[in-house]
Amino acid sequence: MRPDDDRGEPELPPGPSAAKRALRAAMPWLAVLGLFVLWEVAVRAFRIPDYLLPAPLEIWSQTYALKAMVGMHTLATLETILYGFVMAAAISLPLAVLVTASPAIASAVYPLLVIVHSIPKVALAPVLVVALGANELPRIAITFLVCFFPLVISIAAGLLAVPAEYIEMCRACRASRLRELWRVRLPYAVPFIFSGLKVAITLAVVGAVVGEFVASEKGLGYLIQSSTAFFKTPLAFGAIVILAIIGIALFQAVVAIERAFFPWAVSDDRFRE
Amino acid sequence: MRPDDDRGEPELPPGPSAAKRALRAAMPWLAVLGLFVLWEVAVRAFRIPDYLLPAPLEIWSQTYALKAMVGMHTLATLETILYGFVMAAAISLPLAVLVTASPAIASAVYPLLVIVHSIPKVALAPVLVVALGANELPRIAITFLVCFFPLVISIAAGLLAVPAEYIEMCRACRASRLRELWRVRLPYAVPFIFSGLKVAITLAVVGAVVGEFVASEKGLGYLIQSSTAFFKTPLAFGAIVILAIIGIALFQAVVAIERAFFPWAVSDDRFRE
Amino acid sequence: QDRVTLQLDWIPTGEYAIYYNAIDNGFFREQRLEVTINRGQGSGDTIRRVAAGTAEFGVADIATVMTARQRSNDSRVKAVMPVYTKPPHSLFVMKGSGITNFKGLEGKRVGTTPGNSHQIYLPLLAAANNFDPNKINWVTTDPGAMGAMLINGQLDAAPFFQTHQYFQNKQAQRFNREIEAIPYANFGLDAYASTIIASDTMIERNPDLIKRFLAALQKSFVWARDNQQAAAVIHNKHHPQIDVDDALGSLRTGLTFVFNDVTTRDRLGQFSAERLRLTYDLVARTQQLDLNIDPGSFVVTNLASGS
Amino acid sequence: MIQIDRVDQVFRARDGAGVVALRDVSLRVEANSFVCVVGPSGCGKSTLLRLIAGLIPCTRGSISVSGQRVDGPREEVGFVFQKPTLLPWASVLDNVLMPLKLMGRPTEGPRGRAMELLAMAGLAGFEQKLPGELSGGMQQRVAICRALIHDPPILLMDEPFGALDALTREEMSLELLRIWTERRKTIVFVTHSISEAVLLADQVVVMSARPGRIDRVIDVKVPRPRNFDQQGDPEFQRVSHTVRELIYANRKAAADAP
Amino acid sequence: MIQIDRVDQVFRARDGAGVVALRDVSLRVEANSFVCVVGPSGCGKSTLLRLIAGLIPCTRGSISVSGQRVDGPREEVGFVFQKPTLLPWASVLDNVLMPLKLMGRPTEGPRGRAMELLAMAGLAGFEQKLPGELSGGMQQRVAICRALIHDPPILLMDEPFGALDALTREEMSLELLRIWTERRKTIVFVTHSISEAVLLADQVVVMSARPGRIDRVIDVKVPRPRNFDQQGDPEFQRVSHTVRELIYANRKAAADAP
Ligand SMILES: Nc1ncnc2c1ncn2[C@@H]1O[C@H](COP(=O)(O)OP(=O)(O)OP(=O)(O)O)[C@@H](O)[C@H]1O
Ligand SMILES: Nc1ncnc2c1ncn2[C@@H]1O[C@H](COP(=O)(O)OP(=O)(O)OP(=O)(O)O)[C@@H](O)[C@H]1O
Ligand SMILES: [Mg+2]
Ligand SMILES: [Mg+2]
Repeated sequence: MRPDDDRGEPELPPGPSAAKRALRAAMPWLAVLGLFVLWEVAVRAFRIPDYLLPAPLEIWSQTYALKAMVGMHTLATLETILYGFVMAAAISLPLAVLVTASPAIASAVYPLLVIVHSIPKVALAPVLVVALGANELPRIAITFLVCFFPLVISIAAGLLAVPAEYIEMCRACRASRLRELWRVRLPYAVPFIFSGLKVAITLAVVGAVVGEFVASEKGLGYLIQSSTAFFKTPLAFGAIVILAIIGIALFQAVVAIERAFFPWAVSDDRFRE
Repeated sequence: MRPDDDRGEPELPPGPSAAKRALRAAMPWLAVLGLFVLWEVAVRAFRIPDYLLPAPLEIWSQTYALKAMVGMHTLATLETILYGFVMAAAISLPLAVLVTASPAIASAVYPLLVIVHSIPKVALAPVLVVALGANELPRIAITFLVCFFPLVISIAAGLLAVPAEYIEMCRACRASRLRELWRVRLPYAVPFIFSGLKVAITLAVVGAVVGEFVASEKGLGYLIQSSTAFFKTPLAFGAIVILAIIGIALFQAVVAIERAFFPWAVSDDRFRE
Repeated sequence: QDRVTLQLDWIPTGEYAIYYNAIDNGFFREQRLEVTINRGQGSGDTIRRVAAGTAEFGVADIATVMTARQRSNDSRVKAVMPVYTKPPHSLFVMKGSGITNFKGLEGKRVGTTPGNSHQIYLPLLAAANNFDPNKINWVTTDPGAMGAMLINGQLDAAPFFQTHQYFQNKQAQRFNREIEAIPYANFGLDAYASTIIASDTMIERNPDLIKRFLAALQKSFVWARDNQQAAAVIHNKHHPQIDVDDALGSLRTGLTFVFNDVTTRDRLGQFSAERLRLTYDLVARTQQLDLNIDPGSFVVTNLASGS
Repeated sequence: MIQIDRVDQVFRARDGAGVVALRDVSLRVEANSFVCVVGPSGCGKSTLLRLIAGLIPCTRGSISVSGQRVDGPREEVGFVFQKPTLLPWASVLDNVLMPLKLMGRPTEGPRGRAMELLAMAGLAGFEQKLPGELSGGMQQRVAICRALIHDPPILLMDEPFGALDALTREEMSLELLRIWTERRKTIVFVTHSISEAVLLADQVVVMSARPGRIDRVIDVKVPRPRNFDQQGDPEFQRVSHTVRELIYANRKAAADAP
Repeated sequence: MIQIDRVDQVFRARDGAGVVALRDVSLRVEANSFVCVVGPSGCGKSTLLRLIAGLIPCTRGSISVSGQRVDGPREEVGFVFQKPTLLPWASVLDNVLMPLKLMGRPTEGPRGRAMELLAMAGLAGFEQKLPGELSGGMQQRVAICRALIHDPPILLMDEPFGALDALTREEMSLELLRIWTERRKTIVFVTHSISEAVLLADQVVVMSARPGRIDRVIDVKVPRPRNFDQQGDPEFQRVSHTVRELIYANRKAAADAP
């Protein structure tokens, strides 16, 4: 009937274009840039005194002037963050498994974890320093203590959220607890785990700084404290800005890992736009 | 064939006995009690110096002696915690909805939230105190800032984890975004939300203390700091213990609310024992 | 060669140049010592660390040493040498505010922090200075916010060690304001402040090590006094965040608490029984301690040579 | 009236490759007619319904409903999904009322109607149960009630009776016919039962697999009102036979292809 | 051999009330026999299979398999659930291999077998797809392959062909019969199709609803090997008719009850 009756193969609907993907990757940093511009304008417009909130450009110039030293402190903090975070990730998994093993264990263990999490780490610092020595261990321990709890809670919630039908399937196969965990519960819990990791990685940044406040000669936490003590507000804010950037970068790294290795758990793209 | 061919109605399998339920409710506090006993024994056995870690009995006697004052400080802290937490709960829901509205918004907003969360609140304190005045607002603000992030992340993860089939069902009914959210996404996200609330409530305790460290003339944070300054270590630890108990009590309250109002989201009992 | 650690009481602002130059000038090495200097978290924390053996020596306020020793059975540390023979406590006010003495504080907003010694000592000076401490309006706030709030006019006075005046004032000057200090020492607060502390165990087992350490420190105090510019440069090398100029400003003020009429009278590094008594009376009254204790029990006087 | 015009549907698989689910599909469903779709598993029946419902946009071609081009879901459509997709936290009654809630319509009045529908589906007394407390077939019946609650003029039903036993299936078929007759709806109904298709439909659409195409549209001239006694009618037999032949022939052709 | 001895099953509903799903059920399934279970929706068929599999303990009575009392799941049982319950993150192939993985057995060798099973189910070429990329019927076929992967001597199948079209259903039936004949398995098979039940079974168990009871166990004497051409046999017709009569009579009785 129609002339083009035998039309060609239908084409695939195009995926997101390269430009769009690049924009999306750049988005977080554009947002941060926007914030800085706003900040600079606000400081100038409202004449906010620099000892209170210095302008970004001034922060930049004062921080850049001491770049070697700032770099050293940044590396020290990064190290603390990573050790503490890795420790938290490694320990919270078995803890979450333990907590989900039975309601009785959960009721007994959770309060102890809550204690550790809800008391101020600053108060624990003296005990930790004496117990672990005046080296990098106390601040790694503090980082760990600050960030492990959300991980345990999220992983445990994920392990328990598995629909009954999957568990029945496992049981029908006589799967051992461990295999059930590994093959079904953990994969199912991935969105929960990553929500925990996202919280934990940013908390690790906070934890490292708190650790450096109380037990360190170096690191951005120390730099913030000492610059504040010396009334070097721009330098202190320089350290804070670096911390924020570390936080965003690590957060984005977690997001990227989730996207790369667990695409089925990232529902963003499926439902939106 | 058999004599008892017409047996009576089959009986319901019995639910968990009252004794078992009572034990379960008491479990958290038994665990805490056990911890105290262990602590007392350890302090005595290893002769841990009292300026580092006083024994529970001594903490009790010194704290109890000042019970009126300690009670006043406790109330002040509780108030800060609750205001901060309620604020966080109220604000994080719309934030999570915003963040899940589109991937572009998420990529732009998350970094800003990460900034707020990953920079040390202690460093923000001066700005907050100067901006909000030396009253209770800065410490409520700090409590809020400390605990809202895990809520946003968890709620957002939950809103996005809804299976495609439910969303399709909503779309087939031409549900508005708001109704889809209210009827489907939020109920589905309940386990995520509660995992966030559990983290947030304990973080609120930490946040209140941090807030009181920097800007308060009352509250347990103030008590810890001033007792420490005067070397009243047992009193400082008394305040810490009270904090821990507040943390556990609030955590258990969240757990109880989850059990009471969202029994379908609490999978504990279904799969275990 | 003995390896020891000196635990400071706070973050090393410029006045701490009196310690750091001993490393660069080799004063410690001369005494066969290899010293690490750690920043501190307040006198209380320093005492804990020294008592627990995490650090061999510490810098701590003698008031805290006295309090700690009575409130805790296990915090067995003593002061082995005075550093500040006068208290560095002061209140910063803005020039032109009309406040020049404590009487002028009545009805004014004065900043404080939890457990702040400025707030605790002030009532003790009331009688001598004829003012009513109850009329002072204390505002608890963040230490970091204090300076800003003062310059902003949210506080009328802020408690600071006088050593911080120089660099705070520099900021204020950029806004055409000037900070003035009302030093407690000038209004009758007679007491020791910073001291070097060591644990009882150490004092008993290794007095020689302490002697060597104190000797090196005395040399470095004197050197810093005589070479202030050079000491500030050394300090800046250890702490690049602090400009030489700021370090110098702080050091200059700090030295007035190390070297002054009291020091001249009692000789550098020596406690006098009479001033110890005054100090303890003060501490005991503010902390409700037993007044009948011999203040000599908090110090060891025979390890530092007088010079 | 539903008009499907030369529609292609291509899915992007996980590896980025395209999966052609529908190829050059055209179909016209008259207003108030009952059309059944049969075809082998995976031939694109569910995809076709989702396209009509506006749940997914077609890769090529166009679809219009009542003369309006479909570019999203419409309120006048009721959809029974292949899986029940009941909300596990809501009671059976709330699940049935869910479309009204989602549309923001009042639910107090239609409560009675929901109870009636549930009774019709043999679920009286189960209103307050949770979906997890129902058997598979009971869940499916709840899903059918849900699609009927707002009395939509167009019904898209994807194997709605798949999990029902023979008897319940027959009863539900007759109920559906009654509702269709009384309230004049347009129904597109996917089924695997040839006799069910012939019993219900004005037209049976036979699809062939990979890529999904419409093989033939067969008119069913069996007189209405229909019942199961007509299964012996020659016209019924003839249509059933034709449909069966088509399906088997397709399969043979597919098997013979290289 | 499966021996079910006076089993009651009561569920505790959300409101704490008891729901009697099975009442005084006794049944003996001989080793290597093929038993089909039919009955109205909600009569307790799935519950019965789950009891035999040891997934839930019976409220009263006892069940034994091969002479051993059932107190938990057993490796020698393969289960096809009513819903496919495929793991959404695992490929089709991995889903088929999942029982082996969960049992901690090697999966490299059985890979070939998994591919064969998938090919048998008409899913060759879909090995690397995710379950979400398959149609409903395709998912169900994957679930069948999964139950067969470890070649269990006992197969419990809950409406395994429910979502399949007539043709695929016939093909899968014949495949199942072939496997059953070659490897001598004991199969309990829930279905809603009476003709399917009669085609497959040595015995058809007819259940009645609320509370679920076994109404009658009917021996099917149609000679083996069977095929669809036997549907005209008098014995086939007789058994089908009996089953149908029973089901309809039950329904009538239920409707007549007060
Ligand atoms: N989201 C998807 N991604 C990729 N492929 C898909 C997707 N959905 C469906 N397909 C493919 O499209 C084809 C048609 O699927 P559809 O669900 O429409 O089949 P169906 O006719 O409904 O089959 P059944 O009778 O088994 O339900 C199948 O080959 C399937 O693999
Ligand atoms: N977890 C449960 N809690 C409460 N009641 C249940 C539960 N599971 C099943 N039931 C009830 O038990 C009865 C039997 O359910 P079952 O799933 O065994 O039926 P079925 O014969 O498989 O039905 P269908 O053919 O519809 O799948 C039903 O009335 C159902 O409501
Ligand atoms: Mg389908
Ligand atoms: Mg069933």
